[in-house]
Amino acid sequence: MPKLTDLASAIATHVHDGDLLYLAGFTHLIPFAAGHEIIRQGRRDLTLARATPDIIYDQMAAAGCARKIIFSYMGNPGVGSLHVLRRLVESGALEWEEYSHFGMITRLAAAAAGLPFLPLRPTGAESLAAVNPAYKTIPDPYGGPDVVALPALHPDVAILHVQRADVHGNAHLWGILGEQKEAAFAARRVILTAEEIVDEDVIRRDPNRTLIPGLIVTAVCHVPHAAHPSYAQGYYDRDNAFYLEWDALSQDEVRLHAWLEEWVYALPDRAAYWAKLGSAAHARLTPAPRPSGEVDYGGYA
Amino acid sequence: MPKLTDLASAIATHVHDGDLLYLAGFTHLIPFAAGHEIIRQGRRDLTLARATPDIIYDQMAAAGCARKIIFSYMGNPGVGSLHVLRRLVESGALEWEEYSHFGMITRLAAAAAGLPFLPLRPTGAESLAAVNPAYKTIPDPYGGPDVVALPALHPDVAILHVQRADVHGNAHLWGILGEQKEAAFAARRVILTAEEIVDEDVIRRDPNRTLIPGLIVTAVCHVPHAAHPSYAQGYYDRDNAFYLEWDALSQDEVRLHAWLEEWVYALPDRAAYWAKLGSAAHARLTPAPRPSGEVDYGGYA
Amino acid sequence: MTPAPAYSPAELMAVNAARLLQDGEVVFVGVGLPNLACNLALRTHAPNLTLIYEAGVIGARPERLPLSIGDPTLVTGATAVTSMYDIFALYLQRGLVDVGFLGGAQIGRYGDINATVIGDYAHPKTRLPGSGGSMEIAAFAKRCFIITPHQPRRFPERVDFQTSLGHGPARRALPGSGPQAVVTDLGLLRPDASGELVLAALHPGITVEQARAATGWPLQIAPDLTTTAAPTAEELALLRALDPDRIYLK
Amino acid sequence: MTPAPAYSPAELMAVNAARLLQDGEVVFVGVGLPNLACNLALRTHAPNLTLIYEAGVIGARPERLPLSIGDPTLVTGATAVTSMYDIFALYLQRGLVDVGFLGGAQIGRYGDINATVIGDYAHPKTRLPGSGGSMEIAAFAKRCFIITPHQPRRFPERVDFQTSLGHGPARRALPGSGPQAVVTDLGLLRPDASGELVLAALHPGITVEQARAATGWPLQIAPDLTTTAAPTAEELALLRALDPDRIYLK
Repeated sequence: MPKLTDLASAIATHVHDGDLLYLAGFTHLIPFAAGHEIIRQGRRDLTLARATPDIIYDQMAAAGCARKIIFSYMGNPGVGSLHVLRRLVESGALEWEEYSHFGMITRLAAAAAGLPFLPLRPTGAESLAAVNPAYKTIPDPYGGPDVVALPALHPDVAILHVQRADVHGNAHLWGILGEQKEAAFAARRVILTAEEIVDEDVIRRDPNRTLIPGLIVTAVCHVPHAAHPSYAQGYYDRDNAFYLEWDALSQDEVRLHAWLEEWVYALPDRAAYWAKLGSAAHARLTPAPRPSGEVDYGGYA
Repeated sequence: MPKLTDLASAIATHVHDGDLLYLAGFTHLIPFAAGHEIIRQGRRDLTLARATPDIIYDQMAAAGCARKIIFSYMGNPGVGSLHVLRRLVESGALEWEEYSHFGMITRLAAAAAGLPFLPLRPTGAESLAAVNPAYKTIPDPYGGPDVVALPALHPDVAILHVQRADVHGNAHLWGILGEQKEAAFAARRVILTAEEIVDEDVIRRDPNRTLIPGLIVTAVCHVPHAAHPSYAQGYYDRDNAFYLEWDALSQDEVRLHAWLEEWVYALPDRAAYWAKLGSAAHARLTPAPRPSGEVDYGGYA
Repeated sequence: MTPAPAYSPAELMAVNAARLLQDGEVVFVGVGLPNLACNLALRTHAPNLTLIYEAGVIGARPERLPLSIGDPTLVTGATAVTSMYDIFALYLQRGLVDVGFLGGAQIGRYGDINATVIGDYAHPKTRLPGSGGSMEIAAFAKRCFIITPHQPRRFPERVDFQTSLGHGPARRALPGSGPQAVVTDLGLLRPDASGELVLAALHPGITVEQARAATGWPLQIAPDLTTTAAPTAEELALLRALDPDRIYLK
Repeated sequence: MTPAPAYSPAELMAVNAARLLQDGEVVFVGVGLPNLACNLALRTHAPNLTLIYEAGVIGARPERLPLSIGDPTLVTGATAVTSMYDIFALYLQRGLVDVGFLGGAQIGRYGDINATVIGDYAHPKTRLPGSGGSMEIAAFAKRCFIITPHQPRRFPERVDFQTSLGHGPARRALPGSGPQAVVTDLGLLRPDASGELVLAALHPGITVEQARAATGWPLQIAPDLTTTAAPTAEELALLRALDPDRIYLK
């Protein structure tokens, strides 16, 4: 069944106040356009889960969407702090729940597999376990040393940006895959934004490239450039200049809210955002071609 | 470090009497050439583990290589019984240890992840658990229903056939992936046979296609057609006629040993085997081209 | 009135199995009759079925009839291919599969299935292939269907080994509802409230006595026993086009 | 004799970190100085290093210096890209990683690292980004190296929060041997038999007193205290070519 819709409708229908959201992607393919649409639609009391909150959760928290954050690395990668989240945590205005990367991803992997928990070998998490009761120690039934357990994390909604998908939500991804698959299978509802909506045949020509099957997808939306200032491998570059700019901007409440007004609230959608960025930015972010080469699946009639 | 060697040397060096072997592949890419080389070199007392023993373990057992089999489906897929293994089990001449598919693969997944065990939700395995003490029931530390645990399975050697690899053992696979990745990461030593040895650049043009990284590979061997009568997606078809023929042949001890003599012992290597199959078989097994199409990774300088 | 078309027992079973599938469902498919039944349903009343093959293939579009579950024709042109661990964990255990097909040498009175051994496990009279994925299909698929010829040796009161669980007390620990229909060449068995397989439908021209004689326990008759509709000419034509060499429809 | 070339503290640390790597090792790399150190080692004495980035990239060949660990330049031309779960489970936890690099706001007397919080956890004075992958790198990599400037506030006797374990009693439960060297701009600290970080080497021109003054506990001196060799002209040239804009070497 075709699941193609526009992003505003998908967010309006499937993202509710109080939901636990997981906007997936490790540095790569971060769904900024969906985050901005959630801000525009004024969602409140969200629990925002992400291994690496990145700038998108800083922005959503600044806009007042968040009640709680679940994370394992709350930094601006390669730059420093996420100042909005840091201020809110330091002031006690935001609840938080914290893991290491492996712990966070293990929670998603357990949920994706339909398991109540998954074990890890001990990682020296004693300090974190003292402040986070989700960490449990359980015996190895085969007589080895104890292992650590972490419980499944089931987001109400996972949002993924993908390079290309068909109208059924079958999606090809390449480049850094982060926790995309685990987050999608863990969630109750899955929203995709895609650089390109392609004919089903493009997907079917390379079925091993399909990381997300349409059968778990609730809605798929055609939103080119949805990841900026994050990136889409082969489509556009990470805008490192913006990540550096955010460091200063986000420390100044006046500039921060002016930025949200200008780049989120005042714009109807991602097309307007991308147009506003301007052709110099488009050119600066355009990579050179590096084709993958092909493989042959063979016809067996 | 280049790990390229010939198959006879790889087997001689890395496969020892008494080893636990895992020849990987679910129907696809079954490493028949390696199995035949193990027969030729007269290995004994092997424990042969495979979710689906397929014809290759029937042949290795017929040649006297096996002391024990670990499996989850001991059939000739789409045909019926594996008659050699069945006779040996029925007569008490072969030890066996049995799982369901999910149980078997879970054991490899645990080993691949460096864990002592992994949980499954209950699968109704009571009858199997009564005869296989590896099945354990453990509590869910989060208060849900009990789960089942299965212990890591670490093969001494995993053998995989792959479509293409570089001299370091970095390998691209496509088509059915079965338990290839889990078996390789679970094992202490990994031997690859490859349809093609390609320039490192072919691998690096599509890094998401790399299922097996060279860093876990012990030896890589250039052995075209190594999977016949199994198949290599895009290279040659599954020889269903042979799977049907084996059903009759393997029920007749005289024909069985004549077959081993003619097709294994009397031949020096896989090139001779493939030549002996003849051009009519080669033509019959050749698929039509079905190229995957390309993706663009982008150049970021 | 045109005369009812002639059909083989296998065709009869495939058609009746196809009719059990509902549009939009996710089906875990085996080779043989289940594969034919699913592909028939796709071409008739259930165009939005998603077919998942145990080998890790989703949305296959085979150009030929596959002999094995791992045939390359299932891969080329499929929607997705994933690993065996993912198929069992992320699809089956996660609860994404609506319907699974099961088979076995013995089906017991309460729907237990034996695909493992005839006789004693440690000293087998006949060693069968074993579970493969059928244990977890029976555990995790929301419901299961069995397709099998109706013969007394296939329907003993108790199976020699429980490869896949039916409707005994242990079923409560499993998320799936277990075997909901057994499609035979005589009719359909379904579990009653106690979980016992009872005769729910007879195929045209088959009698209750024939079904009772072919069952290894005193077969109960459902109060609403029905007669199945004969395969239509359209169903048979579509089915035969799927297996032109009559490999499974013989 | 040519005069020793001039170098910055960052260059000094990167060169000394590079020298700690042995050819053929598998190294878990972070951005910044660890990335530069690994790439320098690749180009000098350790051409067979395998570099793994936390983002899931193996054998990267970046055409530019990456700002973040997830930069697209790490992907294009790499040997393999895998998921985050696989990187942590199949590589780190499985024991495939020889060397990991760690950093943090505080390094304690026994090698504990704090990257989480200054002050009380529940009422933070300064909230830091947190563990990321550093907890499991410290747990699972066979040995770890730390690169950090030598300042008293960075070397307190006890850290405010143990993000990554050093050489306390809990280390016994972990397969990795923990921090085996701390490379600073004054010299190298190494754990003694008790696990306490002691001064093992001084960089040319640095005194024991300078190191002691920059450390928050009474710094012990290793009996075999050595002096590191100054960066060679070749090392510096290669290093500067890796960071021509001096983003990390400033």
